[in-house]
Amino acid sequence: MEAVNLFPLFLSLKVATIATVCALVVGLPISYYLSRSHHKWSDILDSLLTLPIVLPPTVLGYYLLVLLGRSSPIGRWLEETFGILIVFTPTGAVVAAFVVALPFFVKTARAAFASIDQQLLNAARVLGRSEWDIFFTVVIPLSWRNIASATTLVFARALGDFGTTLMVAGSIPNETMTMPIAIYDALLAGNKKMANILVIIMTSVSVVLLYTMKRLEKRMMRGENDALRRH
Amino acid sequence: MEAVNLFPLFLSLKVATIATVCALVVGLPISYYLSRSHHKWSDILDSLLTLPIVLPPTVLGYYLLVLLGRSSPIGRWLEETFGILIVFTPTGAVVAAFVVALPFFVKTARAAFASIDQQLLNAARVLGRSEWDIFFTVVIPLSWRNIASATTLVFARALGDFGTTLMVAGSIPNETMTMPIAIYDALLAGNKKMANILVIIMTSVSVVLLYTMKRLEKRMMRGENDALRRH
Amino acid sequence: QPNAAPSIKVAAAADLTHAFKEVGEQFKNETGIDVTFIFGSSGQLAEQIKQGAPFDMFASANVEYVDELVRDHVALEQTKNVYAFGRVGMAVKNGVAVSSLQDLLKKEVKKVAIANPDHAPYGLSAKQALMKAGVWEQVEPKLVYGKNIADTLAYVESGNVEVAIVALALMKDHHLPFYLIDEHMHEPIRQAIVITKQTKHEKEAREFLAFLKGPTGTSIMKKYGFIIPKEE
Amino acid sequence: MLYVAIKKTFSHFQLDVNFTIQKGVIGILGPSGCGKSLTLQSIAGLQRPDEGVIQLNNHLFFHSDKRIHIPTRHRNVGYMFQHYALFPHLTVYENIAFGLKKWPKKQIQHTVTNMIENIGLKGYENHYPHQLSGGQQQRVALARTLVTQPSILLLDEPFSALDHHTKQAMEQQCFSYLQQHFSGLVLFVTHHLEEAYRLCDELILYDRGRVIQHGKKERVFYEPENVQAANIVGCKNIFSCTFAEKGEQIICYVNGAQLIVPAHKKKSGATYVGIHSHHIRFVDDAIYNAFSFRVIRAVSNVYTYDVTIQTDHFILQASVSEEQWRHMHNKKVYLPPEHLFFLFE
Amino acid sequence: MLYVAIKKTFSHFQLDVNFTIQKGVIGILGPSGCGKSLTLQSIAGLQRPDEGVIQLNNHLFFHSDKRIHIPTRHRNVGYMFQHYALFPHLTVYENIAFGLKKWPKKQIQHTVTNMIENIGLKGYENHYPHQLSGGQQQRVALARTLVTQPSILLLDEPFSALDHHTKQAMEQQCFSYLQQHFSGLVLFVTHHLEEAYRLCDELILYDRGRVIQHGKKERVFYEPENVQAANIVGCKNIFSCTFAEKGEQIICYVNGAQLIVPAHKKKSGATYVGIHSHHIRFVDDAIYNAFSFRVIRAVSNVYTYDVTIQTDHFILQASVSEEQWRHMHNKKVYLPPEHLFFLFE
Ligand SMILES: Nc1ncnc2c1ncn2[C@@H]1O[C@H](COP(=O)(O)OP(=O)(O)OP(=O)(O)O)[C@@H](O)[C@H]1O
Ligand SMILES: Nc1ncnc2c1ncn2[C@@H]1O[C@H](COP(=O)(O)OP(=O)(O)OP(=O)(O)O)[C@@H](O)[C@H]1O
Ligand code: MOO
Ligand SMILES: [Mg+2]
Ligand SMILES: [Mg+2]
Repeated sequence: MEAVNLFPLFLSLKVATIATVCALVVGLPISYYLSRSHHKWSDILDSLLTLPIVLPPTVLGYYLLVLLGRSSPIGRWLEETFGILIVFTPTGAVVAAFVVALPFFVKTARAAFASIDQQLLNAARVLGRSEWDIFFTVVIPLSWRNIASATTLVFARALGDFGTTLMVAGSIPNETMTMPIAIYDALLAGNKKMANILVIIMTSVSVVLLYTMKRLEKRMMRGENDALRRH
Repeated sequence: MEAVNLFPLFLSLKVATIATVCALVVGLPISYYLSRSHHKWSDILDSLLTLPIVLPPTVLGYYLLVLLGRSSPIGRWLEETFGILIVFTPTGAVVAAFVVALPFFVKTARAAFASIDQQLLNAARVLGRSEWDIFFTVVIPLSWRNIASATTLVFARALGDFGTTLMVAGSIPNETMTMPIAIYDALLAGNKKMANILVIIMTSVSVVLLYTMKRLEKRMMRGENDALRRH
Repeated sequence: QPNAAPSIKVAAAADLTHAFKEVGEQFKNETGIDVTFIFGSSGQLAEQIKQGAPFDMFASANVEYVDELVRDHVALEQTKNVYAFGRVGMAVKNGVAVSSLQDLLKKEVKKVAIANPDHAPYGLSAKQALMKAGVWEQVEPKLVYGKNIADTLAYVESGNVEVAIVALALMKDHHLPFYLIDEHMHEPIRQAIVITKQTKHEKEAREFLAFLKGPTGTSIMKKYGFIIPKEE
Repeated sequence: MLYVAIKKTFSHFQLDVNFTIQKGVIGILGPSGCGKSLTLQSIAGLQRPDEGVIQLNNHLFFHSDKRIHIPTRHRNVGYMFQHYALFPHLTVYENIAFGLKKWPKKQIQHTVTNMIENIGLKGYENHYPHQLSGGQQQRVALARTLVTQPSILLLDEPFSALDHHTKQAMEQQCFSYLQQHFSGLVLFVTHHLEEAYRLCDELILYDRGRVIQHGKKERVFYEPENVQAANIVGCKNIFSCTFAEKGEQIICYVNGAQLIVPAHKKKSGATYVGIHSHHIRFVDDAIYNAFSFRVIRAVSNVYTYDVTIQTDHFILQASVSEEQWRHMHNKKVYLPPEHLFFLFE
Repeated sequence: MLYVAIKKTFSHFQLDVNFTIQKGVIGILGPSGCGKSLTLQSIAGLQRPDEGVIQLNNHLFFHSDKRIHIPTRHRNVGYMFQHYALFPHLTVYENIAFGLKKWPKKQIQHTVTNMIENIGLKGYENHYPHQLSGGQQQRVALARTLVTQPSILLLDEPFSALDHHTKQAMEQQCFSYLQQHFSGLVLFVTHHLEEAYRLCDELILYDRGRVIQHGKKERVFYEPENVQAANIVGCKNIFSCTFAEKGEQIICYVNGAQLIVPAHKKKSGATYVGIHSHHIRFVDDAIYNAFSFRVIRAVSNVYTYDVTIQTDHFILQASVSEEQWRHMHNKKVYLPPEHLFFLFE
């Protein structure tokens, strides 16, 4: 039996984790802003944010490549000033996963934020807390369940991204080849057995991870489980 | 200038719509069940449902091909009994989009259901309504906002599916070639101009559609907008 | 990694998946140079190289993509080499009686898979062959298109099409019945290779090129069914 | 007939109650957190007790041994929640009509329109709960419950957030409705003593998850069993005492003072004696139970004065009318024997 | 000093109030839905009025012309919400400590622990709101507000869901706290008349979004301006009347009967006369304002009897003590002139 190269698995986990963290950091303020704003154009922004979902991943990857690539102004600036290369590096894989996963986060989190009891925010305001503070001490904890589910969604989506990562990061073995690409390659190289093994590994790792996240989420919610039930 | 074939656009819209409806019909009960159940294995089921997200779409498509294909027991049975062909037909595209989009629905809807005020369900029970009835008259309307956002998510994901659809439906021009595939083909055939035109069409149609859905959702919520605010 | 063993990255078309792996192993045995292959459809790889992908060489399934890179000044023109011709044939589902293109008209042949002729060179050849055989019109409704040539093979492997027209190079050691299509039925599939401009390993890349065209390389390529062009 | 005998244990709290009621309006009184709502929830089937039996008339709602647990919707109970639990997505009209699903359309319309008029919300049919004030919301909740003609009514502090004026109207309406249309039981949780007294026939007193007294309201009010019960019914004068029988009378010693109590009030084992503040009288003189006093504090209420007075032996809370208040000087405080009662610890 | 002069319009409702208060505890009374909560919300900055001014001491909270609208968190107001608004994700301890963010750790701990003891929830520090009963929740909400030492307290029916016993304790505690630590204003919305009377210095009466009377509590209670105000303060006897002056007295004609009222009570333009039910007396005879009667209905309350009586001219609600009740036969009902008041329509 061939040895199974586990590099893609670890790369995928690393990439997905970083992309998820980025999506949280960027997505939380955006979705909160969107949930509070009632302007028409916040709905337009919302719709625009779904573009990464409706475009074919490879095409999205192509546009990212053109936008951030080494001959693009952004890419050249980054490379010349900081020596940072995005495309065809693990960073590129993170960017791809991030772009692909962010919309899922924003959509879910926005709805969650919008359904928080306004009176609780009022209570916090009266108690002298700033909006910023309220966001972290009331809004986030109260939408914890939804944020957590959005986060697993994002993580899963980042973990599974194929087309965009393939295009932006280049599927270089032991460098930027993530698990989904490795599985695809094995399948198309006619190596079904290897493909199946990799699928099983990917599947079990994901199930275990997502299950753990779910449990953790439950644990962290402690007494809140039915917090909304009142007597 | 080349004429732009709009068949893929209409096919995509049709496929996405049907897949979304199916995801709603199948996903609502599943996610409700999951939100009520506190068994450990309901979390496992939940994690398993995320598999279509973490697996590379082409690989997922390959497994679907094997599972539902013409030489599979299921596929043969369907073909012989009903004359229904799944693979390489628009039906296949629907199946692909459905499988790919369902998990997004279930994840979001589950969290939404779980955060409904238990006391309202109690009130409905006392007023003689069955659980089934309560689901439609209380649960759904109360999680409307989240369900709607889950639905747009699902629709967008179904609209944008590429890898799985390609594999299952076979990209037959004017038959199963959806918009994402058409864009991909144009891009890789070196026809950048056509690709850009198609991307713009796809983008504007999606934005308009999703924006309309958002507005419609708002309209339907009428007074409920800040229903949770109490005096 | 200056102290590490030298290595190069070669972007190669999907049809080369099996053949190049073996070439790469032999090359390493002889020279100690590690070769990493990035397989994909020719079009996709060409696009990535244009955007600055850090590949040292590009092995396309057709020469046009190589010419494009040369035109865009991202590949070294003088290193362009057509080193082999590909062959296509029909991979047939077990139990289906097909051995010629004419057989595709049979009623029991419900679906036929080819790679997308718009951007997969092998798909284009398949189309040309079908046209030349005068069956394109009748077969077209039966066609299913793969994203690249390896995808296409998956359709027949999974039993969803009766026949797939694929690269011979993918069929070595394969269990499915395979019927070659006469090479005059389509324009030659010119497998071209080129060294990219931005490579930092031009020496090693040239070594690989030489190896590929040398006796070991050509014999491996032949083994996989490629036709080696006569030295011009 | 309602028979309740259930137990349910939480980490910090244990409910263990047992009572039977025949008919009428039964009030449940008790300090906050003593299990009143839990009891109602168990009867409605919203909580499942750990063990026990709940039976309404011939209908067995719950029986842990027989593994019977009828679902809420088949119990036909009416329940007013402490926090209204109005459906935020339904209008006033729809909220009220929610429980009438199976009725003919016309009848629903008629009944609901009527009901809305009764609760003084005509014109608000299409308002959503969040557009209503707290009291308006409560009225909708009450209407929603009454309209379904339940076979038992569970009221969890239904009037607590209503203004004085509306409260009286709602009380009146609710109870005239009950008299006309309702032969069933009403279980009525309230914190408002006067309300309980005014509206109920019987009272059940709760303390820390247990029933401590159950009986006719007058009896519960004027002859509480023990100190907790006396507290709950608002008795402010409770003294530790010893006593001795003497013919027709009992002599009771409180902190050195002697109080005469009729012999029929005797309770062996009782160690406290109590009197309601409004039973305390001021007289020129009396042979027994009268003491000179001085006023420590007086708070003016709308109708009465709450006076704290000190005798040589004890401090008393008395509730007096304005007139009595004006003529209190030089009088003695008198504790009428017929209003004294003994209490267990 | 609090100055409020604001307007706000909703589809079915218009708030347009204007009042200034100097100090003390000010009660806001009014029927449900009259805009009491809206007023408090505007003061706290949770609602933005359409126009007007709100100023607390030297601090301008809101001024529509100057475009001033200080954010809530800088107003330093204490607000008890009608529905508690406890944070469901925080424990009792954390809820109470929520407003103390900037204090030193130790002091927070000390203050909060103290507070928890005061509200009788020791041992519940780590409970979540949903594990508490309704009354326990309310106590936590009250504690959370008091602990931040706000410069004005806005209480939106803070005691409405507490049981009798706890309510008195909380009232006591709340107000002894206020006396000791609080020189600021308290605005107190309640539905409970007696509570308002007991706890407030001044009262503001609301009706349909407007202030209809504002003054010292005794005055508001015993000399309501108009019929609505009389209703709000619980006056049950209101009669349409005409009147004529006659020296030191006014003769007032109600349905054929003559009532004598002292001349200083005169209000030109008033068309109604009223008297509180507990001011009605029963006498053997009197020269004026006395009528023979018969009892139509009597309801026994805990402390009093509510009696409905009919004279030849009108129907009266009287609230009498048990003793009076026993000796009512053959007496006449007497309406003391000093307790009669005129009312505008
Ligand atoms: N899910 C739960 N977990 C833990 N304790 C609970 C739970 N539900 C209720 N309790 C406890 O049960 C006790 C009784 O609650 P219940 O709601 O019946 O009180 P109550 O008598 O209605 O009080 P109130 O008059 O304040 O509403 C409370 O002490 C509460 O803390
Ligand atoms: N967002 C809103 N839209 C429409 N009407 C509103 C809104 N908010 C409040 N109102 C109306 O304003 C009026 C006053 O409401 P408010 O909550 O101040 O009443 P309240 O005096 O506090 O009554 P309660 O004593 O019953 O709590 C109500 O009639 C209510 O219907
Ligand atoms: O570029 Mo390919 O090898 O025809 O898919
Ligand atoms: Mg309760
Ligand atoms: Mg209010």
